[in-house]
Amino acid sequence: MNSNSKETNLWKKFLEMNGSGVLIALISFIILVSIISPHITGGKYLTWTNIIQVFRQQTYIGIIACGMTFVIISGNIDLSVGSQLTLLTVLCANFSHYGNLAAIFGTLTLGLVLGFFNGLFVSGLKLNPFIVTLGTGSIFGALAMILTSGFTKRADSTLFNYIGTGSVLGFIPMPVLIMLCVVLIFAFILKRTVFGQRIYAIGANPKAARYSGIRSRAFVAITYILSGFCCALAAITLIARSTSANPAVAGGKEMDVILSVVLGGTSILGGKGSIWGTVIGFLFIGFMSNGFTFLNFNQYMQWVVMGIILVIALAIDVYKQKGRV
Amino acid sequence: MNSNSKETNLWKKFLEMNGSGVLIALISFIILVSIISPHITGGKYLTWTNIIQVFRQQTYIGIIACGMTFVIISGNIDLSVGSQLTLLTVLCANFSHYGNLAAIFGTLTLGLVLGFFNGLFVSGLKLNPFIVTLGTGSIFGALAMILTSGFTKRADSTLFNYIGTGSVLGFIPMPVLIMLCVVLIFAFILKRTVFGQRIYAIGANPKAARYSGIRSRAFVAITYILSGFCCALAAITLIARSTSANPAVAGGKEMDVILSVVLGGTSILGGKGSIWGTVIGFLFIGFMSNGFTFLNFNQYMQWVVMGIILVIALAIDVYKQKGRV
Amino acid sequence: DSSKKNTAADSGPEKEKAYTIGYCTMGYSIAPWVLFLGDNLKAECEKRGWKFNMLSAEGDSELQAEQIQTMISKKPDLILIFAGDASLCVDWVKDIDAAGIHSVLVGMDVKEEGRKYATAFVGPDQEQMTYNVASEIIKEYGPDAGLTIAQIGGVPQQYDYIVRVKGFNEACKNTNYTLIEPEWAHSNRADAQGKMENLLATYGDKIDILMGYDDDLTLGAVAAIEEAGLTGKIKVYSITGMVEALHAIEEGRMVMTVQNSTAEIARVCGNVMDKILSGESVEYNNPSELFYITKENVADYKGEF
Amino acid sequence: MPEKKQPLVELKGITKSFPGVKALSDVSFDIYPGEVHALCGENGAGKSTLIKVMTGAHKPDSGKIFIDGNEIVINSTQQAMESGIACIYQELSIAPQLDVAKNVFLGNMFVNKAGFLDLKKLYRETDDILCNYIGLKVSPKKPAGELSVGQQQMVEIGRALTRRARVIIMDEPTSSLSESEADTLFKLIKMLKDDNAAIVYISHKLDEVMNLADRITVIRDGRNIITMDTKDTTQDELISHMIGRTLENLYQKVPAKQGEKVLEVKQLSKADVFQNVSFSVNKGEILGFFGLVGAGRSEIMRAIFGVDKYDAGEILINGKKLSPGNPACAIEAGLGFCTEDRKLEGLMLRLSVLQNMTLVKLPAISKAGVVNRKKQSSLVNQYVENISIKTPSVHQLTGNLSGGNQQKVVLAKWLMMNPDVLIVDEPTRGIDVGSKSEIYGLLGELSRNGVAIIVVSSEIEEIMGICDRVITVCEGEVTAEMDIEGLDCEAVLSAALGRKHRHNAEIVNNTKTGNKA
Ligand SMILES: Nc1ncnc2c1ncn2[C@@H]1O[C@H](COP(=O)(O)OP(=O)(O)OP(=O)(O)O)[C@@H](O)[C@H]1O
Ligand SMILES: Nc1ncnc2c1ncn2[C@@H]1O[C@H](COP(=O)(O)OP(=O)(O)OP(=O)(O)O)[C@@H](O)[C@H]1O
Ligand SMILES: [Mg+2]
Ligand SMILES: [Mg+2]
Repeated sequence: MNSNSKETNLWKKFLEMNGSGVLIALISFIILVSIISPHITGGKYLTWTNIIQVFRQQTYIGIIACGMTFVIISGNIDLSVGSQLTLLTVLCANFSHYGNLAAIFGTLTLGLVLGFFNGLFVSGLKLNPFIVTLGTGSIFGALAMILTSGFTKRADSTLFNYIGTGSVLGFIPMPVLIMLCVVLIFAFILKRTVFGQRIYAIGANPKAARYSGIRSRAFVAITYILSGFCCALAAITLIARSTSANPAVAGGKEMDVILSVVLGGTSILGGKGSIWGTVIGFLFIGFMSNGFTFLNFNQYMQWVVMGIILVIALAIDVYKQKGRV
Repeated sequence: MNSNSKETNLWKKFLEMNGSGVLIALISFIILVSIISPHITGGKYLTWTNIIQVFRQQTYIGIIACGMTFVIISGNIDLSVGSQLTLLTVLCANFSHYGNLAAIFGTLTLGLVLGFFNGLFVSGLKLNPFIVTLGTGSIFGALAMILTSGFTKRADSTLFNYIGTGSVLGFIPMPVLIMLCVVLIFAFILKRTVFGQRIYAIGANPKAARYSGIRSRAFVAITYILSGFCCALAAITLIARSTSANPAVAGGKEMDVILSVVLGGTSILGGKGSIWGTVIGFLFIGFMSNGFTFLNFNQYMQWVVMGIILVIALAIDVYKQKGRV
Repeated sequence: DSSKKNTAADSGPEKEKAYTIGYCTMGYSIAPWVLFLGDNLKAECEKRGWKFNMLSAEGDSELQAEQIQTMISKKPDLILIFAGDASLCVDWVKDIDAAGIHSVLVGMDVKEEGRKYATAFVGPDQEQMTYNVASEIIKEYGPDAGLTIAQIGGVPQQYDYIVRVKGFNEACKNTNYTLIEPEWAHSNRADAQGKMENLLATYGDKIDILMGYDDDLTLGAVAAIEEAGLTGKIKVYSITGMVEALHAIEEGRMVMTVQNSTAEIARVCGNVMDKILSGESVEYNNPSELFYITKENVADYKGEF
Repeated sequence: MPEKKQPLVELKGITKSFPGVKALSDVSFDIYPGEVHALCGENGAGKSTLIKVMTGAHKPDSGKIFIDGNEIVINSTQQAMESGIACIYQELSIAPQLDVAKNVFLGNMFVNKAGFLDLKKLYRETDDILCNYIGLKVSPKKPAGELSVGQQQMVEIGRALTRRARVIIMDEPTSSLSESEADTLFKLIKMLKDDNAAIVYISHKLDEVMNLADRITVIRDGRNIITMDTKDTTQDELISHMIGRTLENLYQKVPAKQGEKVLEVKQLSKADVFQNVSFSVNKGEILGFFGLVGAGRSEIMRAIFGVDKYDAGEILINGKKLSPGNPACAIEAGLGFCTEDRKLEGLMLRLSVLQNMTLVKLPAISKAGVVNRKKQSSLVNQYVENISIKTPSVHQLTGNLSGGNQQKVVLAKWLMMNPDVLIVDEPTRGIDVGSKSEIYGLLGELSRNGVAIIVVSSEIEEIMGICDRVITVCEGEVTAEMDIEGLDCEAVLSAALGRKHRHNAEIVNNTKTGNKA
């Protein structure tokens, strides 16, 4: 219908994309840091090692954020992921003493179980997801503390070492590879499968979804189970990396996860969002905190600058939409 | 239309009330604790002193929760209240050295200013309230740190002593009185003024509100300003009580506040809720933590039990609604 | 074993080399004590003309693990660690060792198995500190006094609080004391006051001793005790050594606080670093002095904050 | 006569674009006091956009607005309201959690001397408006979300009345109303006109337009086509201006072969809503359900499809019992249900046309759970073509389509499902005449392919034009069941008003007149 050239079209498409405002802010930030940082700390920001390092640091947040994206798109929330991660790392460390398989399958299974509980409460009993996952989070966190009495558990396994420190093709660390797989698979599920499409429908209008014959309750329960699964996977990569589990490891991480998802343009009200946006979201957080180190910002400065950048990123998102009208 | 007796009608009304499920859970908990606690710790739970004590402990959460109720009913969220409270207690402590009036009016004014910033971003620039208030929270928190360099600041004022420890009629502590005033005034504003009604309308259907000529943006901004004002008031009662402020004082308190509001039956999606519900919500949290002391539960047990009670309270809420159908 | 690391000895003729010291701390702005520790360490370094690079994990040990890696990649001459977790720290010192860099632990020792990778430890251990306070109490009242002890801490998941509680409870093991479950006030003095109120409502004057795991919070509890008219009846012990706490001791509202002076730690640490960087060998354990402040000696001390 | 006076509102050269769509280009429009000026055009012609420019809901890209001859810039709906412009928008804007009274006076609350809400007055005035003006019999304290669509529309009419505006814009106010409610509205319009108010009236029900309007403006593809006096024109001429061609016959019924019973409903009851509803439909048959607003037709269909529960009765599809309360099962059994409230129950406004349309069809066009995107888009494109959905692309968000086009998307979703039984509730609500005939054509084609179709409609012509049989419902009870052939409208209407007929078409035909309630 319109006769614009292909380039402006692509640019338009990019602007319409979820989270592109945040991406613009992120890229500007990266460019800025790589110009300034040599003068301040002498650090070279834009090196392959550093970039890969940011990816690796964000591995576990990233994996959980993928699961959370499903939960949020379906119009719900999972505030228990921090505690789930904590409990699962602790369990994984315990299991690791019985061998690799026990550790990996045990953790994944229990992740599914934790997710199942959340799903049961939210979609089976129809309880308010905000409060219920706060409640289950409280329980999971307590279990982790009880299991460890607050102390760090050491894991014991050689496979873990490989997952934690091995790399593929010599330059992609295993945890990053795992994260990329999760990203690709989840993006595929979300965009290309009946399940994914229906998750959107449920989040966009639960009533209309029901009237279209979608078994919303089952689907919502599945998103929570996926979220639990992602926490388990994240727990494994985390244990593999630090070979120990600390019961305070993930307190408050749910906010990082939710921030990643929402920054990526996923609507907290459901029905809108994408895995790609989420990727931008968690990379944004990762590159920020990494960049601040290169600028030798103190913590206060970091907080202030982070706050300002968040506001700017959002403003870009809004402005770019206005620009289109 | 129905010919039930007056009593069952009242009961029905009670059940329909926001947060009545939580109230039932709370009352059951209180009864249970007062029966059990003498056998465990010998403590007498249901005394006037203890009840008033819980009210006093929840003063600052309660005041902020009243402001938050407005924000949430209008369909938004304010994640910066924890940091606002921190910053304002710090500022209040600073101001106190210039006299009572300076402290009180300075703090309240700055509370309005902080709220205004949130309002400006959320409703003026139309930025995502979740992320923006996370961002401003980050900035406010950093400012508190910068102002104190991390130290506890002592307040200096005699009036504060009166606000903090004085009592009216000999048995209602000043902070509780202040909170009760806020509750009454806010409940009145919400239910009986044009402003309150418009807040509901905006939250229930922003488009309809706009089409009806409601200046949504101005009203939303006002809810944030009110939220800032409440934080200031809370800061004053907090300082009055502990005569000192440290920059970690209220980290994470936003979750307590939001939990209070949502527990009280206010919909996180907006358009529905009440101050009374919120009162039930923050009393619930207060009586829980107080009751746990009487039972000599350790922290982990507290978390587990808290989680279970939350789930039960919600289940009661849902069940009671099913009962009606 | 420290000879293999790049110290001044390898760097040749430059005598007045500006060393770069990396400092990885579990927190800087989250509490005054860590802040002072950071500032005092910085002052020690800058006094010597060295560069001081700090990374703070603000209470997040996973983040601290990442920051250790970041710090290693910047190749400082020496890395100071105030660890958020003694167990996780094992891996960190291992990695630092593998990178050929010296590591010095400050204020929190690494777990047994990590000590062979670290160069030195400076300061008293957090666990030791509260153990000592409990020992003082036992010395004062005897192990059969049948005391009822209430406890107030900060953040229940935070490692330093956990070990403080552990140290105290450990020391009380062989007594007939009743330890009430600790209450947690999350850095909020008003909350601490509330928690103490709850304890008093429950146990009344059955409580003989209050052990506070941070002066800032202890002072909130002291306010509650005052309000209940139990000042002097309930003996208050605490750690940190805040100025306000010293006043409280003077006025008899508290019995004792332990000052774990950051200036003292930094001073000892400075000496240790001097030795390491000039290639000398050092002891692994470098204790810094703890000050037990009571009414008798309170006039001799000044709080840091 | 209006011509001599100054126009109350005048729009000149209004242009407005949305991404990918030029909704209005150089459109002019004026309205005089005491006249009804109708605005006609196909779905997506730009009618709603034009009036939203007038009410300040949209900002025009260019063009001028004059009120009382003075040029003004309207920046907000508030400002338009202060200038005396009120509007009943096409998409219902009800705050569902608030009660009826608060919805009627939304943004326009009463305060007492002290400046606080005057709730007594609020409920008193609402009662007054509901009873005396719009004839809506519901409690002012009922949450508006619990009203039927028609009732909500009446609430909106009430809201516009409370404004005491000089210009009242009505964008398809009767789309969910049946004749008697609409008549109430027409009386209201006359009254307002006598008060010298100006009315802008948009409707796809052209006989309404011909009866009410003093002047008619036609727009097509966002351009002015013509403005004419109603008395100088005919409905056919109007149609040809609207769609650019003539339309021979809206209802072209090609009889389909009827087969065996597919759906049978036995003694279905739900307390206070409907009682003892029994009927059946055959393969290839089109069965009409007629009644007044709130008669309970929608409720019956919702119970059958399983979105609502019922108390007693039985539903059989192809002889098999359908488990109650589960729409997913109903769909699996071969039942489709196009709901009447497109916004709340039919559409995901934040999802694309493509996603909305294929939601039900997804399992059929996927393999191992993976959607075949080629099939998906070709299917969607086919329907976009067939019922001429006006959209810049199939990826457009449905929320950005015009009202009528949204309705077509919902219809397409169910048409492409290929059900055994298809229930359509007010299927042509807000759809223009041209598209109506296309949709009737499609429904006819489906029935010829053996689908049994139930059409719930408040438009008697629609029922008479496309159905084989009609069932009338009044206050939750079936009052008559009649064959369409040889039937006249009066019989259906009187049955719908509750004058009981025996469930037998022959008797109905014999007792056409003289029935008493
Ligand atoms: N918010 C929007 N964003 C994008 N396009 C829009 C938006 N609103 C309207 N349009 C487009 O503008 C055109 C005109 O729409 P409008 O709603 O004015 O039509 P209409 O004449 O009222 O049709 P209908 O009879 O179906 O209500 C349509 O093509 C529609 O898709
Ligand atoms: N969600 C609801 N909750 C409560 N009552 C409802 C609800 N929806 C409809 N009703 C009531 O049920 C009655 C029947 O409404 P229904 O929608 O079935 O009527 P209808 O014949 O289809 O009329 P309409 O043309 O208005 O849809 C109405 O009086 C309405 O008030
Ligand atoms: Mg329209
Ligand atoms: Mg209907």
